[in-house]
Amino acid sequence: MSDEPDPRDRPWRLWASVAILSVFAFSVLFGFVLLPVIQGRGAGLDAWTSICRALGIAPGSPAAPQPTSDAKAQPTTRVAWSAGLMEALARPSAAGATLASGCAACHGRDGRSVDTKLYPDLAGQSAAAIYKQLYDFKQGSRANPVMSAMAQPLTEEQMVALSAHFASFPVRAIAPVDLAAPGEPIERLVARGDPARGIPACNACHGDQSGGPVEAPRLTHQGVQYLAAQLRAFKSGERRNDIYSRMRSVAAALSDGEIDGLAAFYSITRAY
Amino acid sequence: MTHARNLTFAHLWVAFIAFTIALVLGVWQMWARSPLPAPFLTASTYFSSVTAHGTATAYVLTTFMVMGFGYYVAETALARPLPAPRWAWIAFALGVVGTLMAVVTILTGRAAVLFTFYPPLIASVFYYLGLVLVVAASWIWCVLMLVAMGQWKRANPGRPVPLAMFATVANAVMWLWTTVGVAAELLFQVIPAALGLKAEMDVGLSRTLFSWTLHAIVYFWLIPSYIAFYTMVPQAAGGRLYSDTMGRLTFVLFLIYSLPVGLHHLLMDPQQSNAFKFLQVALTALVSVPTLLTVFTIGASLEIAGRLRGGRGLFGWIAALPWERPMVLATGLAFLMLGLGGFGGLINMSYGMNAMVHNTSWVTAHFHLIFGGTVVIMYFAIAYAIWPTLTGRAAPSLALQRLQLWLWFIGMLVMTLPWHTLGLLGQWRRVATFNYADPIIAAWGPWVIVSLIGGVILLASGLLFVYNLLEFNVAREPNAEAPGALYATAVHPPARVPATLNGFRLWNALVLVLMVLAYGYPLAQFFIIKSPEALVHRVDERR
Amino acid sequence: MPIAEEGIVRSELRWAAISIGVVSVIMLAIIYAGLVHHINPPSNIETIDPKTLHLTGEFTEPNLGTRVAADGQITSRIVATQFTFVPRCIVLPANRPVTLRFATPDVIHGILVTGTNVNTMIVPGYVSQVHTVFTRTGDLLMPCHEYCGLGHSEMSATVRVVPPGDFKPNSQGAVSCDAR
Amino acid sequence: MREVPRGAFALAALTTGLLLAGWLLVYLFVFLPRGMVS
Repeated sequence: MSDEPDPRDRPWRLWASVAILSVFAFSVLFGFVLLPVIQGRGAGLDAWTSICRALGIAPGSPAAPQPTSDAKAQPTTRVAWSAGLMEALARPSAAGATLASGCAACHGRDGRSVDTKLYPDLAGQSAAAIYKQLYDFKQGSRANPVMSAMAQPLTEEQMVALSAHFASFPVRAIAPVDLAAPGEPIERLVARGDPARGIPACNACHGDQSGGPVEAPRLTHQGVQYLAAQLRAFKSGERRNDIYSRMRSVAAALSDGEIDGLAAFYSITRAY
Repeated sequence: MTHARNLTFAHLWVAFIAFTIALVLGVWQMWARSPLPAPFLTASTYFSSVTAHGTATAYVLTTFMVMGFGYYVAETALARPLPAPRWAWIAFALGVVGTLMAVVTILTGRAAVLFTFYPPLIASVFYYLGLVLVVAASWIWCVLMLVAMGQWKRANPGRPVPLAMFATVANAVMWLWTTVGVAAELLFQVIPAALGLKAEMDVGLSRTLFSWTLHAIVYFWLIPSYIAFYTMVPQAAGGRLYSDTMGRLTFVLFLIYSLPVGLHHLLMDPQQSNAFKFLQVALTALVSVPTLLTVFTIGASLEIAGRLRGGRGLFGWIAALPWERPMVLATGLAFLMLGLGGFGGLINMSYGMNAMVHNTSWVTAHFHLIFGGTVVIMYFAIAYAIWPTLTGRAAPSLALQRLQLWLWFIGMLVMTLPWHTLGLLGQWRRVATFNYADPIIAAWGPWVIVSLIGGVILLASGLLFVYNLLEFNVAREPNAEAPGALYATAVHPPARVPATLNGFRLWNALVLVLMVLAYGYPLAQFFIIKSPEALVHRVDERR
Repeated sequence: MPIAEEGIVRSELRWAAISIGVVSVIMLAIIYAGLVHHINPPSNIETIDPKTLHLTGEFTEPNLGTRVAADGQITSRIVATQFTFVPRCIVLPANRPVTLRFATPDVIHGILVTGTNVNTMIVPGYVSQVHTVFTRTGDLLMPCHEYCGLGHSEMSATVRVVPPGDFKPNSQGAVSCDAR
Repeated sequence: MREVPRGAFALAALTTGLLLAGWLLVYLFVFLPRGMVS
C-alpha cells in the first residue's frame, strides 16, 4: 500500500491512542474500583470482597449481602440428566432387545400395548420419557403396583438400553376409532393454550417441533382412557413426579370435559 | 458502469423481495398480538414468522443492500471497473442459496429459534448453514472492496480515496471484525449441536459471542445510509459537503467504537460482571459521538445548500431546501426518526437504567425507528437515486416517491410511539397471544391497535415502493445524469489526507487493543470458571 | 472565498467537544445512581448445573417462594422452567430490601416486574439475582420476557407486594400467596 | 458561506439539548421512582 509513514500522521495517531486510553482509564477507575468500594461500604462488605464481586470473580452484588440457604434437597424425581445419558439414550443396543422380552406381556413385543386402556404404547416414544418414568418407578417418585416391582431390579444401564430399544420402533398406525371429533375449543388448547389461565399450548411441550422439556413424552397413539387417567392423576396430585409440577399446574387448571377432550384428541391424532 | 450495473440490480432486487415478505409478516404479527382475532395463529406459526421477519430484514435485506450498493460505489466513485466480477457473482449465488436454505427450513417450521438464536434451543442445521453461506458471501464482497481500493490507491499514489469508497471499505473492515463473534458461535457451538455431535452447550459463552457481533452488525446496516448522507445528500440539495476530513473521521469512529460495546445487549445477563458492563457502557456512550458529529456536518452541508438558494436568518435555510427532491426529503425524515430512536437508545445504554426497558416494546421501538426508519428510508432514497443509472431511464414520478417516503415516516411514527408507552408499562417482547383478560394487559389493547394501524400504513408504503421501482421499466425518457454526478464535492476537496485517514492499519491495531481490553476477560471467564452446560433442546425433529 | 479550512475543523472540533460533554453528563448521572442509590445491573457469577437443578437443596420444590432468614433477610426463590414459574405467585413486603433469586433447569428465560426496575435474564448455568426495594403495593405482573419455546407467551407469574404490616411469615419463615 | 454555519450549529445544539433534557426527565421522574435495583 502506498501509505509511507507521514510526519503529519503523528498527531492523529497520538490523539487516537490518548482518547482511547483515557476512556479506558476512566472506566477502570469508576467501574472496577470506586463504584464497588463505595457500594460495598453501604452493604457492610470490605473493599476486596466488593471489588471481586464487581469483577465477577466472586458471586453476588457489590451492593448487597449474599443470601444463604440451608434447605435440604427434597426432589420430586431423582433423574440426573447429562450429555452422556442423552447420547446413550439415542443408541439402541442388543441388550435392550433381550430385556424387552420381560415387558412384552403388557407393552407388546414391539412396544405396541396389548391393551391401550391400561398400558401405554412404548413404540416410538421418546427414549428420555421412557427412561425417566422407569427411573421414577425404581426410585419410588412414581408408584404403580406392577411397574414399581418391575423397575426395582433394573440398573441404570439396563433402563437406558430398554428405553433406547422401545424408542427405536416405528409408531403404531392409528386404528380407525369412532370417537367424536374433539371440537374447536380442544384444538385451541392444543395449538394455542389459554393465556387467561396461564396454560401453555399442549404442543408447546408435546408437539413435534416444540423444543420443550427433554422428558416430555409423545402423546399421540396412546389409549384414550390411559391419557385421561394420567391427567386426572396429575390433577389430584396422586401422580407427582413431574419436575417443578409442570403437569400438575396445567392439569389443575383443566376441567373434566377438557381432560376427556384432550385425551380423545391425542389418541386419534397421527402426527402433530 | 460495466459489471456493477447487473450486480447492483440483482442484489437490490433480492434485498427488496426479502423486505416485502418481511413487511407482510410484520403486519400479520402485529395483528396476531393485538386484541383483534387473526387467522393462521398458533405459537408455531407466530414464532416461525418472527424468525422469518428477523432473518429477512437483518440478514438478507441488509447484506444484499450493502453488497449491491458497495459494487455501485466501487465502480462509480473509483471510476474503474470492479476487480474479479466472477467472484462477485459467485458470492451472489452463495448468498441466494443460503437465503433459500434458511427460508425453506423456516417455512417447514423447523427453525422457530428467532434470528438471534436462543441456545440451547437448536433448529435444523440447514437454517444455520444457510446463514453461514450468506455471511461467506459477504466476506467475499469484503475482499473485493479491499482489492478495489488497493488497486485504486496503487493507480493514484498519494491521492485521497473518494469518501464514498473509504466509508464502504471501513464498513467491510468492521464487518470482517464483527462476524468473528457469530461465526465462532455457529461453527464451534450451534452447528455441532444441530448436527447432533454435542448434546449440551455453554449458553453464557454463546450469548457473549453473539453480543460481539450484535452491535457492529447494526452499524454494518447503517453505514450505507451514512454514505448517502455524506456523499449524495449535499449534492442532491445543491450544496457542498461541509468537511470531508470529518466524514472520514466519523466512519473511522464507527469502526473503532461499534466493536467493543456488545455487552450493552447483555446488561441484564447474570454471567457478565458489573465492571465489564460499565466499561462497555462507557465505550457505548462514545458510539453516539459519530452520530452527533454527522448531525452537525450534514446540517452544515444542508445549510450551505439552503443559503445558496436564498435562505435567510438562523433557520431560514431549512425552508429554502429543495424538499421536492426525494433524497432531501428522505434525509429530513431520516434525521427526525434518528432523533427519536437515538433518544430510546440513550436510555437503553444507561447501565442500571436498562433494567427499566430491557426486552420491552421500548427496545422494539428503538430499533424499528433507527433500522426500520432511518436506515430503510435511506435505502429507499438510495434506490430512487441509482435506479435511473441502473435502468437507463429517468424517474417517472417524483410525487409518488415523495408520497411513499411520507407514508413510511408516518407509519413508522404511528407504530413506534405507542410502543414507547407500552414498553414503560411493561409490555414484554415476542408474544404470540396476550392475555387481554388480565387487567394490566387489557389496558394495553387500544395502544396495540394504534400501532397495528401504523403497521398497515407501512405495508401500503412498502408496496408503493416496489411499485415505484417497477414503474421505471415503463418510463420512457432516458436518464440524463452520469452516475458519478451523484457524489458531492467538499467545501475544500482534500488534496492530501493524512495516511491514517486513507487506510485502516492504525485503526485495525486500535480495534485489536480495544477488543482485548473489552472482551478479553468476558470471554476468557467461561474457560477459567468452567461454566456448566445446558442440554440441547431441538425444535426441528419429532418428539 | 468560502470559509477557511481551519474554520471548518475548528467548528467541528467545538461540536465534538459539546457532544462529548453531553455524553459525559449522562455518564455522570449513571455514576451518581451507582454511588448514591447503589443501582447496578443484575450481575451474579454464581454457577449451578441446570441438568441437576432439581436435585439441589436451595432450588428444591419445597424451598421455593418467599423465605425470611434467621437474620431477617427476605429472599424469594423462583424456578423459571418451560412454560411456568414455580411458584406462580410470590408475596413480598413493600419498602424493605428483598432479594429475588432465579434459576432455570432448561433454556434461557427472563423476567421483568411491571412498574418496577426489577429485570433480569435467567441463563441456564447461573443463578440470577436482583436486590430491590418495592416502592408500590399491589399485584404486579412478572412475565417471562425472553423467548423460551412455543409456550413463551403463556409463561407469567404474579408478584404480590403487600404493605410491611401485612407481611407475616409462618413458623418456617415462609410466606405464600394463597396462605396469606 | 463566509462564516461558521451558525444555523446548523444551533439546530444540532437544540436537538442534542432536547435529547439530554428528555433523558434527564425520564431518569428523574420514571427511572428513580421505580426503586433501587442492584
